[in-house]
Amino acid sequence: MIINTDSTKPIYVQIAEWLENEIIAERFTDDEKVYSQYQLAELFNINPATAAKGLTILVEDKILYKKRGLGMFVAPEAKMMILEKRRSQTLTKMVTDIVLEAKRLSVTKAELIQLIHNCEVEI
Amino acid sequence: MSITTWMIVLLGLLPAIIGVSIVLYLIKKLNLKGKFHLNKITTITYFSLLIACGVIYEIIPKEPTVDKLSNEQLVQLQTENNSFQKSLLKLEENKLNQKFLKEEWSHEINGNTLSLEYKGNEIYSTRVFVEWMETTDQIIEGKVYRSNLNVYGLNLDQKVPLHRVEWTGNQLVIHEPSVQELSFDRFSNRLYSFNQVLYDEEIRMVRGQTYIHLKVPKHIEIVDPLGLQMY
Amino acid sequence: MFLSNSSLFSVVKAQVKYKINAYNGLIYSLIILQVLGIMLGGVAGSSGTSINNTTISLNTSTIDLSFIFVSLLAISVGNLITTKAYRYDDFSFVATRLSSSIANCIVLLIFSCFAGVTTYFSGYVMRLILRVNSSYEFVDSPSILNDPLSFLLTIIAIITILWMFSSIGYIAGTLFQKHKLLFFGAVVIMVMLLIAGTWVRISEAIFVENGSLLILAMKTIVITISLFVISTAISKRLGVRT
Amino acid sequence: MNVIDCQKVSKGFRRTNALESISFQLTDQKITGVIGRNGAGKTTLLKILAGLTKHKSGEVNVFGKNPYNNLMVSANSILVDDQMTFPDSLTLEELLRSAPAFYKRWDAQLASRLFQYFKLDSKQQHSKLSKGARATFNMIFGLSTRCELTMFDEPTNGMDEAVRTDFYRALLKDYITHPRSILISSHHLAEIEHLLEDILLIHNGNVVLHDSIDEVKEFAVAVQGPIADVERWTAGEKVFHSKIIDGQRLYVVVKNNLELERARLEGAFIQVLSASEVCMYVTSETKGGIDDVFK
Repeated sequence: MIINTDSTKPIYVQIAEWLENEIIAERFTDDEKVYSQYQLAELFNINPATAAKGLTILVEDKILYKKRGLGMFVAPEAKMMILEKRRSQTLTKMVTDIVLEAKRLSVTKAELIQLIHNCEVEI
Repeated sequence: MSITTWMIVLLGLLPAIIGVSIVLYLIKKLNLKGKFHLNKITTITYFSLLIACGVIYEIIPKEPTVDKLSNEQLVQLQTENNSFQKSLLKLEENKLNQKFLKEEWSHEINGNTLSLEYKGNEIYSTRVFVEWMETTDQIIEGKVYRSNLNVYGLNLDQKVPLHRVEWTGNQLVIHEPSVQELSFDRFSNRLYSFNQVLYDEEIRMVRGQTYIHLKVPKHIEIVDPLGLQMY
Repeated sequence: MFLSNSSLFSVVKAQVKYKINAYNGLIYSLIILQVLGIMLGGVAGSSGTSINNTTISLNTSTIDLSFIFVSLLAISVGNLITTKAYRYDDFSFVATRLSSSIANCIVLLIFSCFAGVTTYFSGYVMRLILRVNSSYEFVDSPSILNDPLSFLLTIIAIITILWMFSSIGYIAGTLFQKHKLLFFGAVVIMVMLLIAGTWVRISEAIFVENGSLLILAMKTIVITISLFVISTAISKRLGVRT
Repeated sequence: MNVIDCQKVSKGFRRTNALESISFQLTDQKITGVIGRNGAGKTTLLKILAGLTKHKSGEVNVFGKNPYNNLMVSANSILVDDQMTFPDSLTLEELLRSAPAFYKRWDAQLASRLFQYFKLDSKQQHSKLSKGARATFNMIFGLSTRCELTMFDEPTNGMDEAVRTDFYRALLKDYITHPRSILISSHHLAEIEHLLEDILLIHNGNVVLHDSIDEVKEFAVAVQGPIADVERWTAGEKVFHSKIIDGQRLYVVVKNNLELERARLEGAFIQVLSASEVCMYVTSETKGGIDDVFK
């Protein structure tokens, strides 16, 4: 992956996403050590502090855990958590779009809920 | 301040300004071309060459053709000259420094006149002292002296020829030596620029003179058109 | 954070070493001027007299011309190393204006020593050449061994005077760098003094009324050091790479 | 201790004020980009920090000392710029060899490796180098000093694309193995953005922004929509840039805030900007930019 500095996403988000993809692809398995901030910096030609930020996001999301003095490790069930996260995020985003569209088309909240109900029944 | 003064100052400074600019130009030209190692080698070579010259010069055998005297020695010579002349004036023959004696003769003349003649330009380089003798014979005794001759500390007693004294009948002719040139080279480790400033004023010359001491019988008359006679 | 602590001494030492390496191309100027001095000059004093129809002339050869040339070089070099390019060079490495000035002062002293000794010994090249070439009679001159004290004092005097000349060039250059008007002002004052005769009196007081080379050397050293101190004080406020 | 501490630093040249009132602190071992337009005062600031020029007022502390004429600061800092000169009497090789006497932490191995990699001629003189080669040599020199405060002023001027890339890579790798405070000035942020941790944005002799690169990126956003709507959404906000597109739609760059999220819900087209775009808009002189000229 080449880091795209012109992308709307900050570099550290791109780093975090790349690591998540690696975990999903099972290139890192549970409790395995992942790249350090310096290795990431070298790998992507970025500032180590930026790389560290990317790692921190994943630690905050409990996808990685820190072992003092040893580095970052993939948390058990990390892959599941990532998939879960992405799923919820994607869904939220879709719902937002639906709500926005509904607003533009002057569809009320009740009507929208009704639509969802109908959909569910059909499926 | 007049314009001329300014012009003089400017003209005076001109050589210095030209000198400095030439040197500056040289430095700029040469300094930039240098290569470190070459420069180092050049420096060492040049330095050792100069020192070698110094050493070679100092160790090669030197046989000075002319003695160089020190200041004290020159003062000594001058004193000798002075006291010689004093003694001669008083005609105290026993006190005369015999190392100045160059010639001694006696001559018999006919008649009662003795004429003195000088052939040359520097009449005053010779002085004739006459001592009157209580005698009736016709013999004239003469002694030729020359006092210490030292120029710039060089002992030139042997280099500068003596006057030639010659009798033709009753005439004593003093011939000046023929024209000749003597040139010397010397070095000074002192800077000439400092010389006037710092080093003691040297006695630079001890000009020796030729003295002719004549013992003449009383009845003889001396014809001296040039005024060589002193006493 | 690791901060290395450099002492002024070590920085000056490094700068001196570096400057000597950097400016050692000056050797060519020195050689040219000394050779020129030997070729053109030599005879500094010639005296003649005549006794008994014998003309006697004595030519005294000294190293004066080389010395004058090298003095000009000293002024020029002192001036040159104050120029912008040379100052910039200093600050590509570790330097403060103080260390840079001290280093310049020392470098000029070292160069003066070298120039002084070579100028003195260039006289011996002249001696050898004249000894071989001279058609005249050769009068022996005092050598180092005859008069070691005079040798030593003369060399010291030459070195200190060269150093002083370089410091004159240095302060002139510094004034010029500081402000061009300042430089011209100094020149005008000098010329005024020259015209008024005060300058001659001052230099007489300094250089003539000595009596010994040692006192001359001492005075020269004091003047040189004060000139360098003034230059340093002036250059302290001089910007680099502005 | 802060590596750099500037308090209301000003510096003027003759009539213009190169620096008006610069205040910022730099903490340990970061790569900071000094960004600004031409003439913003970047070079002057770096020269003051390196102790080459004296500031007029305010207080500058580098390693806790006033850098002007300070030996300790000089020994621990280096400014690499295109005004760097070396004597012509020394070859490049000799220059590199004289450096360790000055810089205690000089890495001769790094210097000679980089020297060989960039194929510089060791017998060459510094002033005879082409502009790019000179910049490369200066960069090698600057990196090898391993100074605690290493400053590059427009280091890639004259370098070709490949060398630039290599240079930034070399800088980063050396920084990872030997962390130290590095300041890089550039008016071309996009090129160095990925290297930076912080950005110091200077405009007209003042510090406009001093933040981490990601904060800078989020500092401003572009909002686009019908003129009336956009004006309503961005009322009271600081507008850095605005232009009207095809007579009906307005494009503005404003300071980012949470209320814009509501605007998005109302149908605003909100665009995230890159860091260099943010810097450009924040430091632009006119709101309309070049388009104003063609009105």
